[in-house]
Amino acid sequence: MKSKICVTLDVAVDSISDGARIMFGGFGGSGFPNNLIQALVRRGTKELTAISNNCGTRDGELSPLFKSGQIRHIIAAFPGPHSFAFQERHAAGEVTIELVPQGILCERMRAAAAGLLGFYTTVGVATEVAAGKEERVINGQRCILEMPIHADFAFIKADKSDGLGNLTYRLAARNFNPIMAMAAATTIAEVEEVVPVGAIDPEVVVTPAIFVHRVVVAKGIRYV
Amino acid sequence: MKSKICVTLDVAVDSISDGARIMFGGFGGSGFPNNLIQALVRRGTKELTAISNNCGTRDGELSPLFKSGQIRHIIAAFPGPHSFAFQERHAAGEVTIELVPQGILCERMRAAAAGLLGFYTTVGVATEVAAGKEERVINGQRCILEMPIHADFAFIKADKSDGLGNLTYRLAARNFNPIMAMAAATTIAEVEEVVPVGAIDPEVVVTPAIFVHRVVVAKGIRYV
Amino acid sequence: MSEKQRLSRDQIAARAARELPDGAFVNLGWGIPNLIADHLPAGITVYFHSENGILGMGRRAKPGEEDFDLVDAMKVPVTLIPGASFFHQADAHLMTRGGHLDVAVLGAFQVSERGDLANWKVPGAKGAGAIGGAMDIAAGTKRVIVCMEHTTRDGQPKIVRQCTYPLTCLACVDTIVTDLAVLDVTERGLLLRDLAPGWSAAEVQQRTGAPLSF
Amino acid sequence: MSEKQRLSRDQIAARAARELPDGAFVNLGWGIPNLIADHLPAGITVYFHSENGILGMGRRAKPGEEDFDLVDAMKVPVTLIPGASFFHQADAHLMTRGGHLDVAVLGAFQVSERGDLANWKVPGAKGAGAIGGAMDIAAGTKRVIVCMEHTTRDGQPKIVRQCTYPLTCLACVDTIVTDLAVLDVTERGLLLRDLAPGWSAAEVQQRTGAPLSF
Repeated sequence: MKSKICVTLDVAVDSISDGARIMFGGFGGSGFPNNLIQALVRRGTKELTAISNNCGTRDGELSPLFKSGQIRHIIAAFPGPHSFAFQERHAAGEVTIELVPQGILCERMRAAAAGLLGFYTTVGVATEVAAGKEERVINGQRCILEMPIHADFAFIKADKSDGLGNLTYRLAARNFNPIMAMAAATTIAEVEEVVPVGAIDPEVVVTPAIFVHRVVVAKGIRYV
Repeated sequence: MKSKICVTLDVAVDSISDGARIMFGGFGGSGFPNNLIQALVRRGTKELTAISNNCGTRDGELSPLFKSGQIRHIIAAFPGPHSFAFQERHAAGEVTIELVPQGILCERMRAAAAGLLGFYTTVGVATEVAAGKEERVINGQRCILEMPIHADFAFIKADKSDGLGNLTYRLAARNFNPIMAMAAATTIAEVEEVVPVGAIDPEVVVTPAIFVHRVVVAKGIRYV
Repeated sequence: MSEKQRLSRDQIAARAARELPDGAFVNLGWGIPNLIADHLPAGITVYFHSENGILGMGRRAKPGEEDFDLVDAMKVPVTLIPGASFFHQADAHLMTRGGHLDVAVLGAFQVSERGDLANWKVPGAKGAGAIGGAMDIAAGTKRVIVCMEHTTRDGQPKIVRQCTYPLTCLACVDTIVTDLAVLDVTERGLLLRDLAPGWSAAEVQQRTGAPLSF
Repeated sequence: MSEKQRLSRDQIAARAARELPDGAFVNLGWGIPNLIADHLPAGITVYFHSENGILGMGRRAKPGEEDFDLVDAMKVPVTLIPGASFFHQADAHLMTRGGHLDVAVLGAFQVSERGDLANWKVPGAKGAGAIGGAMDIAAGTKRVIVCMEHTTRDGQPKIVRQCTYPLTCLACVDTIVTDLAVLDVTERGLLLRDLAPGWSAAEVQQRTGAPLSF
């Protein structure tokens, strides 16, 4: 049985091709796979579609991938006030964005994870978000049809992994990571520590190993 | 702040009226709220709609409510080979059933919990389950529209509760219980033990207190 | 003639805090709402929710006790109160959209007399805009309270018959707490429920873009 | 002339077990599939999934070690292997429907040459029927293997051009393991991949209700 543990960050991202769709976990400075992002900058993969809550901080999170021009399109809920690298590329027309309400972003990823083909929600009705979407009335409520968001890869940040890829998270660093792990075809987790198989209580596993395909140990980097 | 802890099982079910829709947790003999079911038999509430994976064992789980004639309609995935009380009432035309694929049963309850108005799935296409449901093709795949399942109450079985209603479960007794707790308007949990607020690690809470409205301590009863 | 004294941002937050029932599960948005946690009346416990997957946030972390894996939706390090829990972002929004939160307090650019909310984008502003969790929270929460100044800096009413700013959600606002008044959105329009000290109903009506009942 | 020896139920299970790759996540259905866990080839680790929220089930519990909160989907007390995890039923079926399981092995009444599966209801039978998790598992799993006897007790083929029993799922079966043969469902119809000892392709074709290629 092939081990999921990668010896380096560069090995962890070595199969990512130009044009890939990649989910990136993290929220509020916590739970971002910053080491994997740096490895992807080194790899230089282009024409990426990114799916993430926001579009980077001044220097960190997704910003290096915008600076390097590797991201072509992003699906996000809240670009963020200091996402200058994104803002510049976006203003120049080099990057396009689909802005999605945050809960709907989660739900569309979960729909992909759960094999659903679409769902109806009242969120976004009569707003710019509804543009171009099918609208109907169900039980007297106006609602719009939202489609799943699939991805080739998820880059996530967890706290501990066992040798099989069962994951736990630290405090609110959990955020988008478990949902993205479930939604993507291939999930790559950077973790603080790998523990022996059996060392994580089956009742406290947050992301079961079935959702995790590669694991690499790297000390978390944090950007303000 | 009103306490959620009920002094008796009878108090825990005292607001349930005739015609109520009630979800009942449990699977494979584990995680059934058997004490609450007995309290509901004592209360005698009639014309119930039950939502549960199966329809009772020879003597336990939902069977007492079928024997007493309190359930009028049930939504279930797998009635079960020993659900004789149900089978008798059903054959006599006194109980109707909607049979739902098990994962779709979960997903329809989750849709109710998450405020979604419906979702498309390939599950059940071209089967008896699709009868009367809207069908369409999305991305070349035939799919049907499934609607949320709401309930007035969920009867669930957990292991520990803190004084606020944060819950943990034992092993595979988790099953349907967390989903039903999220889906119902009022969730009533029977638990083995109530521990002080703060005694459950926030990272290992499975059902956050926001989903739990009443808690009652009762030693689990199990039926083969 | 100079304007009369209006409530400060902290005073607006304190007034809004009095709307929160004991034991409530509450989400606080950007701006004035984020000040509310510091103004809870004594003896009241509120379980604050954050979109990144926290229930039961306590006060902000003091210098030296920050843990940057324990931050609120504004990226501010916080603490927990006993009975807190963590969950993932999809469950956090199952709570918002699914109607599990008792109250959300949000900031706003405009609110219409029917409770339409505009709070995510200024018309004509550069950039992509920023929705965040507001649309899910506004659409789903049982009771939505808006906290804002009653008028814009140049004196234009922010409470209007019809929003001209890009909408966040239709008919979602239940109560508006401003530096001048507390208004409820009812089936018969806006009801003036409370006044800031020294202000009359007529004066508030004058600064409101929709008719008020009293 | 008496029929030749067919594989026993345990032998069918053992043959199907050889189809499971090392490290696979696998769901086993009622009937013959449920015997597979006892017939895994040496050196192979498989993570068995149960709809009630378990990954990593091990062997059945021995008398005295049963924990009735640790049961499989057939209500049988089981054990765990290292690396197991628990989750709720909706996440268990997110795994089935969402295509996360590598293999599901299911029982069947009928399978069509296009891989349509009928395994939940006998036509004309009394009662409500029993779907359980089969429809989600069949619809979503990457590879679906059916284990069954090749013919009914009265010798009718269970592998047919078109199912006459109520359907579970269209075009979901990839491989059929029976007491006579192993067949793959391909774009060009059924392909005979393996034969039980002593059986010829012609004999298997004779007992099959749809054309086989070799």
